[in-house]
Order: sequence, then structure tokens, then C-alpha cells
Amino acid sequence: MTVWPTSTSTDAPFVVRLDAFSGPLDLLLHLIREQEIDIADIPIATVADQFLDAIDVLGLNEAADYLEMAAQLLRIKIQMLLPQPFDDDEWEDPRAELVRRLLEYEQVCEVAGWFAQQSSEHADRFPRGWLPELPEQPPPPVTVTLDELLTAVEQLLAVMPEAVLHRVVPRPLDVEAATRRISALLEERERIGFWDVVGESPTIADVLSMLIAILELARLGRLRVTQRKPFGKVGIKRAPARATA
Amino acid sequence: MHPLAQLLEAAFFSAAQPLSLDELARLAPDATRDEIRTACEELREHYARDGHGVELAEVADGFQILTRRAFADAIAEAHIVRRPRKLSMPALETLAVIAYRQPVSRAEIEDIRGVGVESVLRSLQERGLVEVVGRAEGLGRPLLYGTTAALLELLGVRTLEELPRLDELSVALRPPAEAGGLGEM
Amino acid sequence: MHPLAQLLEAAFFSAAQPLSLDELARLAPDATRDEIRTACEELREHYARDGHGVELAEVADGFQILTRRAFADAIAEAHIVRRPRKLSMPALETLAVIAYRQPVSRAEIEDIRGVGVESVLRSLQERGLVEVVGRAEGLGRPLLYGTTAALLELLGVRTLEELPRLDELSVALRPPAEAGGLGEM
Repeated sequence: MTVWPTSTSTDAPFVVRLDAFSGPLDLLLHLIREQEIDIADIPIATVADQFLDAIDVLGLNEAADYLEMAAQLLRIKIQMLLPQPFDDDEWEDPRAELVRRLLEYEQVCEVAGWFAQQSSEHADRFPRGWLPELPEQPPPPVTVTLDELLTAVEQLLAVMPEAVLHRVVPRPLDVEAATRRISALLEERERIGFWDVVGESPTIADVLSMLIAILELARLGRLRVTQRKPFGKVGIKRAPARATA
Repeated sequence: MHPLAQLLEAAFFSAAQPLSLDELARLAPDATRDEIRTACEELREHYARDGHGVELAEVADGFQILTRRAFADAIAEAHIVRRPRKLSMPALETLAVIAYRQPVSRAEIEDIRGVGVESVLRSLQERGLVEVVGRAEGLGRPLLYGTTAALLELLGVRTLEELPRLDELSVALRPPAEAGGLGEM
Repeated sequence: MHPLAQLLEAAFFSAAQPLSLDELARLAPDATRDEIRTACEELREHYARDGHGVELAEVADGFQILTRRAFADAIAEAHIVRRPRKLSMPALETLAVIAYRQPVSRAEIEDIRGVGVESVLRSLQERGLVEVVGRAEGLGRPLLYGTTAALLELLGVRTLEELPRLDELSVALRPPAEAGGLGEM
């Protein structure tokens, strides 16, 4: 559970650390607990105002998750103002769903707190740190999980120019020349392939320069990049609306 | 010590992870499960009685020798072992939801926690505490997540059944039955 | 056992390498070198006298706890320390390309990965995760590779369709939407 931030004075109840809350439900629970409010009978109007003040002070008023909660609180506040029908049985408390979520979230917090305590206690018992070499033996079976495969796919897809730049690029990228080359090729032909623009036996710097140039030109709307299937050939097309240069 | 207990001790010292009864049985094909259990018990008692720096612990569905808690500070301060980094509260909350609700989709986790969990989920996967366990039926067939044996090791418990039962939690009012709360264990 | 010997045992057990006298001294700043030597001796004798599966060995740069030789074979044969091994990243990446692009030639895989994959490919074949599924048309009619049922079994999916679609992956560096994917680049 969050270590509840302590108020410095009653006038400034929201002097808290920025990362003190793990989400809007956490903040809401904090407000409710701090004022010892009965969770089953939340004074929505007050709490909604406090919530808005809090996200403002915390600088969270641009965080979508918090804004969504603020909107929900205001919606409930309005519903509460509507006249209630005479027959109490048929009246559904507009706060019910929020209360359910808060209670559920309280359980999550309690379990998370138990996890924190348990793992910190267990972290004080160290496992074996050094393993002796054993005699030669047949290779062990292999394992591969979906997770590992996915990680590999992501790694491939991400390409990570930064990492490559530090390792192997012998000369700086020349995005400008790459841009010129692509533009020239697109003057001649409407459609070209990625490997056409890279040319014969390109270096990694060539490929990266070309890649960056293509992405930049695509961003500017000067060409379109297409790929029909995963890992399929990448086609580069002259943008249809492009003014002839 | 009984020779079987010695063999088990050697095996525990050779492995960095908990060894299950199945694995211990492979080690001594002639011994029965009961004999292996008894030997584990002998080893545990030996460590306790003779005042050792280590103890035999039961975690993640197996047995493992671990150092005694009393020595943790001295060993960490001498920089012999680095303590694992603590998990953040968002990470712990996400783990809690997955542990009790698995298999669970990202959308469900986000619904319960009220925040986006994409990056938390990824870092839990990188730490090996959470994994993709399948796909849901229905629209878009979202990936489903579950916890791993590494979580049990992290918490120092043998099975998920050792996690607190929901009816033991101090939260007074349980959610309405149809809402389900964190789900049954 | 003397408390200092217990502390040393815990340290030897948890350390990633042999510990020198200097390191042991950092562990117990109040103890003299002689006391530390004596405690090491006590630990060694304890292991020898009580019939343990391990022993305290003095090596060039310090002391370490070793499994007794008599048990090494049994442990090796039981594959205790050789848990099923994880695939290396190059192997995983090659597998990923084949899984999503099969049937695929070696040249295509090398194009995508930017490195030679001959030996990785061979070891994936030896492990039964990848197989030759045919020959491409055209120059040289190169062999085409695909994944096997054994891979699906390891991944715990029934068909290749159950693998996540590429658009579900949380790619850090996503190209602009209209660019499609980085695919072949």
C-alpha cells in the first residue's frame, strides 16, 4: 500500500509526493481514509471537489487516468442531485459501481502490501550464488516460451538504430544524401522497393540512413510505405497528392 | 548424516533454484518419496540443531537451501551479495491482480487498477514474474497473463494457495457476489 | 557451530566466487585474521566430521564450498543443475523470423537479421524446432525452412495462428502508422 503522505497542516491537506499514488483509485481511497468517510456512503460532491483540487496540486490534471476518474465523479455528483423516485427499492445508487471498484481495489492494495512485506522478508534469505562445474554430459533439453519468442520478435521489429549506432557504424549517417537518392528514384519511378534504394551491398550506415530518410519522408507525406504481410517486402510509393517538384 | 541426506545436500548446493520432489527422486532412483522426504527433514533438522548459517526452506513447490536471515545485513554490507531491487507499488498491485485473477487480460487489469499497465506489465515480464499464458476467446482474442514460479520464489511461498485468501483480508465489506472481487483462488 | 563460522558458511554459500581472507575480514570487521582462519577450520572440520555432502576447499584465491566429488556423478546424471536450457537471443530471433515468415530461405533470414545464421539454423534443426520444408523457385533453388510441431508444443499453442499478431506487440520504435512495419529492413 502507498505510504500515505502526511499533511503538513490542516489547511494544506494535499502536500504530497508526486509519485505517492499509483493511480486515481489510490488517490480517491486516500481522500476517503484521511477523512474517515464511510465508503458505502461517500459524500460525492465534497470528494469530487477534493479530487479535482488534489490532481491539480499534484500536477496530475493532464494524466488521462485521473481525468477519467474526475469525469466519473462529476457525473455521479450530478446524478445524485437528480430527484430520487419515491419508491426507494427501485432507486439505484449512482455510487454503487464506484464503491464496488474501490472495495475491489482495496483488496488489491492489501494483497500488494502483503507481497511487499513477504518479498522483503524473503529477500533476506540468499540462494546459492556459485555453482560448481560438473563433468561432461549430454546437452540438456531446451525450452522456449511464447514470452521469449515475443521478446525476440519485438527486438527484431524495433531495430533499435541507437544500439547499432554505438556499436558498428564506422562513419556518420548521411540522411541528406539518402533523402536525395530516394527523391531522385521516385522522380523516375512511381514505386520502388526498399532494397532498390539501398543499392548493392549496403553498409549498416547506408541502411539506417535510408531507413531514417524513408520514415522522415513518409512523415512529411512525400511518400508512402506499404507492407502486405508481416516481414513482407516493403514497398515505397510516390505520394499521390505530392506536388510535382 | 544419512548418505541420502548427504546426496540431497550436495544437490541443493549444486543448484541455484528450488528442487522439486520429482527432481530429487531422479537423483536417487532407488529411494521412495517417503525416504526422500525423511532425508530432507533430517537435513533441515541438522541445520537447525547444529547452528548453521543456512537453512532448508520449502519454496515454489520444492526445497532450497537459503542463508539464514540473521546474516543478510553482514553479507550485503560486505558486498558479497547484492539484494534484489524492490518492486514498485504499481508493479506489486499489478502482480496482485494477476495472481488472483489469472489468466487475465491487460484490459481487465487496467479496469481493476484504474490505470494503464502496459509498461509495468512489460517490466514484470522481463523480470520473469509474469508470462503470457494464452489468449482469450472473443473479440480480438487478447493475450492472457499469468504468474510464474519466479513469483513464488520472490515471495518465498510454495504454491499460490499460500497467498492470503480473500476472505482473510481486512477489507470489511466484500464486493457484491456478482462482481466477484478479485476472483476465487 | 561458533557464530563466526555460521556467518562464514552463509557467506560462502551465497557468494558468486571463492572468498579471500580480505573479503571475509570485511564481513566480520571485529574479528582478527586468526579468528577468521580458526572459524574456517571449524567449518571445514564440521563438514568432514558430520558426513556432509559438501566440503570447504581452499583454492588459489580463497575458500569456497564445493560439492563432494562422490556425489558429482549422481547430480550430473539427474540433470539437476542442467535445467532445460533457454535458447540464446540469436536463436530466438532466428526462430521468430522463421515462425512469422515461413517458408523462408536462409538468405532471407540473414537479410532480416543482418548476420549469418548458418550455425544457429543448424542447431535449431538439431533441436527439432526448425525443419526444411521445401525449395524455393529461382536461382539455386535455396532450401526453405519452417517451424515444427515441437515448437508449438514448447510454446504451448495449438497452431501458428495463436501466436500474437505483429500489431499486438509492444514495439518501442513503431514506425508511423502509414509506414506499416519495419519488416524487411
